[in-house]
Amino acid sequence: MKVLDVTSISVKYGNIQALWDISFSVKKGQLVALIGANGAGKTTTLKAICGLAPLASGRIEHNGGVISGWPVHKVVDQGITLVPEGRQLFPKMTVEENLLVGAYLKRAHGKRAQTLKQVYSIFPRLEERRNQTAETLSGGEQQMVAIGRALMQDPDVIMFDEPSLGLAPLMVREVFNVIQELHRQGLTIFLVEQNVHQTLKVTDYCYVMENGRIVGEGTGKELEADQTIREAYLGL
Amino acid sequence: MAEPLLKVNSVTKCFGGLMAVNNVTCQVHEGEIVGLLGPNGAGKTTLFNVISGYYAPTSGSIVFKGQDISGRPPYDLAKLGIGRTFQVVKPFAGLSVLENVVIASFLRHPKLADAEKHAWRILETTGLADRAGIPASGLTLAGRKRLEISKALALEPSFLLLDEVVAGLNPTEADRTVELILKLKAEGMTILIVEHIMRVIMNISDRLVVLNFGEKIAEGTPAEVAENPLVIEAYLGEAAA
Amino acid sequence: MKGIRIKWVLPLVLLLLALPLVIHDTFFLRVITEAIMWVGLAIAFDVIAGYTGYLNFGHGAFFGMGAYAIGILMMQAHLPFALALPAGGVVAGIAALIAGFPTLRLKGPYFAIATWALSRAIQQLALTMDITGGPDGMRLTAFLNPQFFYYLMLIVVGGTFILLWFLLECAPFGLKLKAIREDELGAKALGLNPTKLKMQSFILSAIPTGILGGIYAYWITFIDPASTLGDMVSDQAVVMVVFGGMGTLLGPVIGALLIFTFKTIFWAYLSDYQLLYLIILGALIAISVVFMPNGLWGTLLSRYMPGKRETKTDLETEAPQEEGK
Amino acid sequence: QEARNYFKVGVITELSGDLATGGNITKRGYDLWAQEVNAKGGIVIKGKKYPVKLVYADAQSNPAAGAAAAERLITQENVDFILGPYSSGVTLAVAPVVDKYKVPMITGSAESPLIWTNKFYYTFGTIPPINFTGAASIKTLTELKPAPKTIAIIGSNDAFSKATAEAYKAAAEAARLKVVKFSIVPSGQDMTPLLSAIRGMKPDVVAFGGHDEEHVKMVKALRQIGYTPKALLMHCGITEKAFIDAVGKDSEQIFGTTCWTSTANTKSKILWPTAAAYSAASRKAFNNPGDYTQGGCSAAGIAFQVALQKIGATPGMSESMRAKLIKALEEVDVQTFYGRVKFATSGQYYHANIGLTPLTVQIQNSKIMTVGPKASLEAPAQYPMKDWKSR
Amino acid sequence: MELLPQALADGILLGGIYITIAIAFSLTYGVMHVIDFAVGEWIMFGAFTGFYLNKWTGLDPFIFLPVIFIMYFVIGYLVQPVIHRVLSGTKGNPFLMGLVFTFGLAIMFRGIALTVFGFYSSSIPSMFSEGSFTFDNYGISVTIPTVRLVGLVYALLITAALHFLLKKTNFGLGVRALAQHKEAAGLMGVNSKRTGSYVYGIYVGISAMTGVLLGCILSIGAQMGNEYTIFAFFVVVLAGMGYLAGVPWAAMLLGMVQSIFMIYFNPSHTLLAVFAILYVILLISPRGLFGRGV
Ligand SMILES: Nc1ncnc2c1ncn2[C@@H]1O[C@H](COP(=O)(O)OP(=O)(O)OP(=O)(O)O)[C@@H](O)[C@H]1O
Ligand SMILES: Nc1ncnc2c1ncn2[C@@H]1O[C@H](COP(=O)(O)OP(=O)(O)OP(=O)(O)O)[C@@H](O)[C@H]1O
Ligand SMILES: [Mg+2]
Ligand SMILES: [Mg+2]
Repeated sequence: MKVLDVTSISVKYGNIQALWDISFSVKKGQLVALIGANGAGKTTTLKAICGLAPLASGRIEHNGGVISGWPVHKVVDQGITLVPEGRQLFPKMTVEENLLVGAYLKRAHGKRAQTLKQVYSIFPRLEERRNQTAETLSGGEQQMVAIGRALMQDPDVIMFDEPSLGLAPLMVREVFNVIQELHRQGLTIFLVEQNVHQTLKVTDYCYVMENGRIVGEGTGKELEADQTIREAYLGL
Repeated sequence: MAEPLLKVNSVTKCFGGLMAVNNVTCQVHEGEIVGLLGPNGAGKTTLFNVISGYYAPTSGSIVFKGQDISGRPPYDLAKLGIGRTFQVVKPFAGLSVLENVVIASFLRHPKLADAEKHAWRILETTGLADRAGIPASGLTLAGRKRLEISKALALEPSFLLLDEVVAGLNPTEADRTVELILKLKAEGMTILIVEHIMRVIMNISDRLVVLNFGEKIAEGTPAEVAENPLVIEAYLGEAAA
Repeated sequence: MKGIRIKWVLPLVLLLLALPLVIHDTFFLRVITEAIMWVGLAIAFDVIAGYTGYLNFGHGAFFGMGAYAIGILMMQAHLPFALALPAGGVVAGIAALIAGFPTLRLKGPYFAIATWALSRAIQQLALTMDITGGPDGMRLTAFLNPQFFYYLMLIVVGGTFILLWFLLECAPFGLKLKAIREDELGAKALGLNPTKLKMQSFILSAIPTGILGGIYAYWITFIDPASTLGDMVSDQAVVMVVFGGMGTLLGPVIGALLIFTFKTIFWAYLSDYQLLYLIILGALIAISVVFMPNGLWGTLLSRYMPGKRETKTDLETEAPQEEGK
Repeated sequence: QEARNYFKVGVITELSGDLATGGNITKRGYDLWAQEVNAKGGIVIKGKKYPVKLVYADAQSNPAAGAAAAERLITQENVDFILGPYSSGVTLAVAPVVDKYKVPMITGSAESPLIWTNKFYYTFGTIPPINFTGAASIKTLTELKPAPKTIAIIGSNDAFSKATAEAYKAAAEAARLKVVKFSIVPSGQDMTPLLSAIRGMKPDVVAFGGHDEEHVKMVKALRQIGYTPKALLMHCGITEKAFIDAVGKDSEQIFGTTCWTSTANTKSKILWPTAAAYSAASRKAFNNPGDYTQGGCSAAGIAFQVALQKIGATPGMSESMRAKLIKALEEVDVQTFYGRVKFATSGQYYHANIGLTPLTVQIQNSKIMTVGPKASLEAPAQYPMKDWKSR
Repeated sequence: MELLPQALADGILLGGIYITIAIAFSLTYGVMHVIDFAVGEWIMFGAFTGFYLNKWTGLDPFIFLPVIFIMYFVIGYLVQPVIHRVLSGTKGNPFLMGLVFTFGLAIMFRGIALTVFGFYSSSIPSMFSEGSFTFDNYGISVTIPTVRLVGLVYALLITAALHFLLKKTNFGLGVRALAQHKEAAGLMGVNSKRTGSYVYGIYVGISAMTGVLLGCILSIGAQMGNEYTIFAFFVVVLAGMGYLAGVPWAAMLLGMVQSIFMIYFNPSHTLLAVFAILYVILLISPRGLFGRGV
């Protein structure tokens, strides 16, 4: 069953067209990745799904219902969650407040005490720092808060935009571990990454993007085997 | 051995109670590429800020070309030949790519026409010439990172501080940047670089300095450092090396 | 490009120079004189606000200080106008130096409000001092020669415009100021000294403003704290510059001329609808901001010469933490 | 000069800006005069009637705009003469312009001493300067029984209010009233703390120079801190209906300084025979009995009228005719509904109206009653003032 | 010295008035990052609404406070989308544009008020304007006007209510998130437009109620707004822009300075002192008294 179904969407920033007619889908419980060069349009794709970038054309469906054209808060209310590029925490709020904002919506509000506990059990580090303001955390800790905050939303699909960016190797591994763990627990995950090696290892399925178009797809293994894709897009 | 180009003498930098950099001593020699490693929040960027004059050290001193430069403002250091990039790239968003680089060129070329000529040359080296006319805000992340390097290069520095200029780039892009760095080294530039991507840092650095919680925990050639148990524990993790 | 410019500029200059010889209507001449004054105030304001990015809500204080300097020098020290006038500029320049030293460290709204508070304090000072005449103000000897004031205003404002054109559009200085506007911390790494550049631009903005204040005082013959040190000059300058287009030189000129013309026509020929004037002016400002955020000139530029000059476009908000603060 | 069969009269006043309240009162005064003249067919010059037509120019409470207005009215509208601004500041900027073009101007309102000491040849005023009127009220107060001994004086820091306070102070010192406090305060501020301090000194009289809004604040502040001086003296602003409406019963027994009230005992052969008649006309036109600023403005028109008739000037006056008009104005000495109009021709009141008798008034049962000097008395002064609480 | 207790009391009461002017203003700045030049005009409109309601019904103006709040809440709610549009513009400098936009609004509102209400000053009568409490013991004598005390209580109530709203409710959590990072708040499901409208509505509603209070304590007039705008700026900057908890302290400081200065120094220099203090504090602590402004 398709949790996310994207049909020939285009996005423009003023005169610049960032996405050209792209289509793809994510099935329930899958970990799907989107990779590609810088400026290929990966972030734009995620934003388009969330309603942060208006569509010039095309359609996006979630569990069979159309969500394109919706404002971001409504999309999020459907259980679609984005862990944005650059973390985007609330800098003056404490770690715990940041997490609680995650449970702002009704769908998550009721069980927030319970989810909070879960998040803390995944990231014990955050429990230690619960009363520290977000801006004073190290990069890796901030990334944990961002992920934790997304989990607080009780998501159906969780989308990551370069979660390993700027993290130390140890942290990168930890983040990937968490993603895989979430995957194991049955969450649907859509991952945008530059860390191609590691990404291809963990995904069920993968799309390759270039200049605003999808130029290749397949399972991790297939892509790693495909010589043209290796050379042209993965720099392997 | 010749007198090092840059000497960091027991530098400490505190923010309130937090010791972001704690009694760090290290050196960079002429023509060398030194990599600065460490977990997130180890104090790398802070040390960069101290060296480039954004912070005065709480204690200790920075000696550049035999001159004590601790506490001197960044614009003076730029004149002395220290160029730097920022981890969070901040181009002059409303200005064109060319204008961004022209501004940096004024340091050595005070006339507008000369500065423009110089800026074009730099943009050609860094591969941004075809985007010279667009506003800097229209660049992709890779473009911005390259613009960041272009601006630092336009200062014609003898010493370059690069803060995560490869992070966020895909492998192809990253390789191009590495090429550029190596080319600069071949031209005699001295470089201090922060980067988390092992593939990059291990390959280009002559020497590595590793920080953890503000303190220096290791120093040496990439091979030495990669073996260092402290570094493995704090930074690389078991599976590495 | 240059050739076309001269084709346009030369006749304009000749026209302006010949105007008083052709037109003997002194009211009309007065209106044009005042329009020129506002052009001068607007472009001077734009140096610090538009180019450097520091919204100075105390611009009027420089104007008032220039006016009072001339009033005091002429009426108490009995200096001739020709000697007193440069002193007006000097006083404003020194005031900018003293005021700028601490205030230019402030950012955004804090700078705007600190400068505004300072200008209020100066107004209160003038209200309570003896040498200024307190609330009664000060009367200067009347020298009511319309041609004299027209040419004086034209020369000062024309000179300011040429100077600013050269400094801001042809020399590195303008680009450096814009660098400060866009990112002060980043600019430091590129060898720019923001403190010095901001101070230079503040003083550059203050001096012509002070001189214009001086001319105003001698021209109107009466100054008092309410009219010369009030919010009027700052308010008008903001409106004119924003309406015309910030960070350009022609924008404020266009803004000043249009707003002033509108105001004058309304005032002179539709004075029965005075209150409507406030309503229309307010609505005009609000609407123009909604539909022309780059100002009239900025909008025209981006429409008809796309790519020629885009003022600040959308830069996505980057990570919240600022580096090296 | 263009030939016209009507007088074109320039009106420069503050129709907008901070001083618009006063400016619009002056406008009413000028309007009422023009209405009345035109209702009678116009000004009779050598048997022929010439109506008047007012041309307005808003000075926006700004001297520069005032000067521009004068220039426009004179050079573009070719007005015969000018009725002047409300405030002294604008008048001071307009006066040199009318001097330059040699066009006579009478202001019906500006009463800062500064205008007259500058000795502008072409500028006149129907309201005497405040230092001329202020003393009279202090005198009335000192004659009350039991005579007040101490006074606290506050002035708002604008040109007019400060001059008022200073005038009260000079008069009080001359009358041997002890000035326990003399303070100038920034305009528009809450004066409660200062009044609290003054309450501690228990002065018999509190005198205040300020504008309409400040009058309201003053009364309310005194009431709130529960301090009732034996006498509270303010300026002419209290004679405005709006003031009494605003503070209601708290306006009772407040003293004011003025030169005219709607019940003043005046007799005239020109336009309105009495103050009451004027007041009735004003009520009809504006639903407001008019105060002394408005009256002064109407009287300014009458002064012109009289002088014009005297020299037989017809519309479209030449420069020499206007010079004659100045001479004629200097010789005007006429009884109007406003009282006697007679301009000084020398000294510190140069060209100000010194024909009037300053009056002390008191609000009694929401009416403005003249309580001094004796010759104009309508009712005895109520003194000391009734406590705020027992009203 | 015997005046000191009274001076302090007057200062606190005056401070209460400044709290009412500034607190909601600070909230909108914190959330929407707009310096609303029309704050004084909202106060003025509220004051006149109270004035006329009192005149027509003869009831005490304090009874109308909830009505006025709701009325102006709706108005603010409807105006906000336009401001939102200006602030989220992609061209020019949105911060500045927001400022200039509200500046235009303020001028327009003043014009409308002058046309509709005329030039005269007036006052709103209330049952509270009558009495005062006097404390006279131990050689200390202090008079506290009832209406000003009511003003102080109102100020504290509003402050407490806003504090509760922001810190204890889910809505408040959303508001604070919105204040710090608009896009991220959107990703958490905060409807930025609607929340912004609520906040602006609350601010306009509170300002309008404040107008009624000021009309009871001081005076009302079509041109009264400007003066209050000045004090709103003053307090908010002193407190640190958008830092709500700083507002009461800054307001009290301002009230104290004015009161002490009027009594113990030359009253004509009161405002000079006020502006000089604002200036000096900004120099020492560029983000307000507590360094917590945004
Ligand atoms: N706000 C914007 N205004 C104009 N152009 C934009 C904007 N955001 C993105 N673009 C352009 O759209 C294209 C796609 O950008 P996007 O950020 O989606 O790429 P990406 O694949 O996420 O790149 P990266 O790996 O660098 O994050 C790029 O060419 C970029 O320059
Ligand atoms: N201006 C500041 N005020 C307070 N603390 C700061 C400041 N700047 C940095 N820190 C703290 O100092 C420590 C070191 O930060 P720094 O940015 O130097 O780390 P880093 O090594 O560059 O990390 P990363 O790899 O994530 O960029 C961190 O704990 C950070 O929170
Ligand atoms: Mg991206
Ligand atoms: Mg760093």
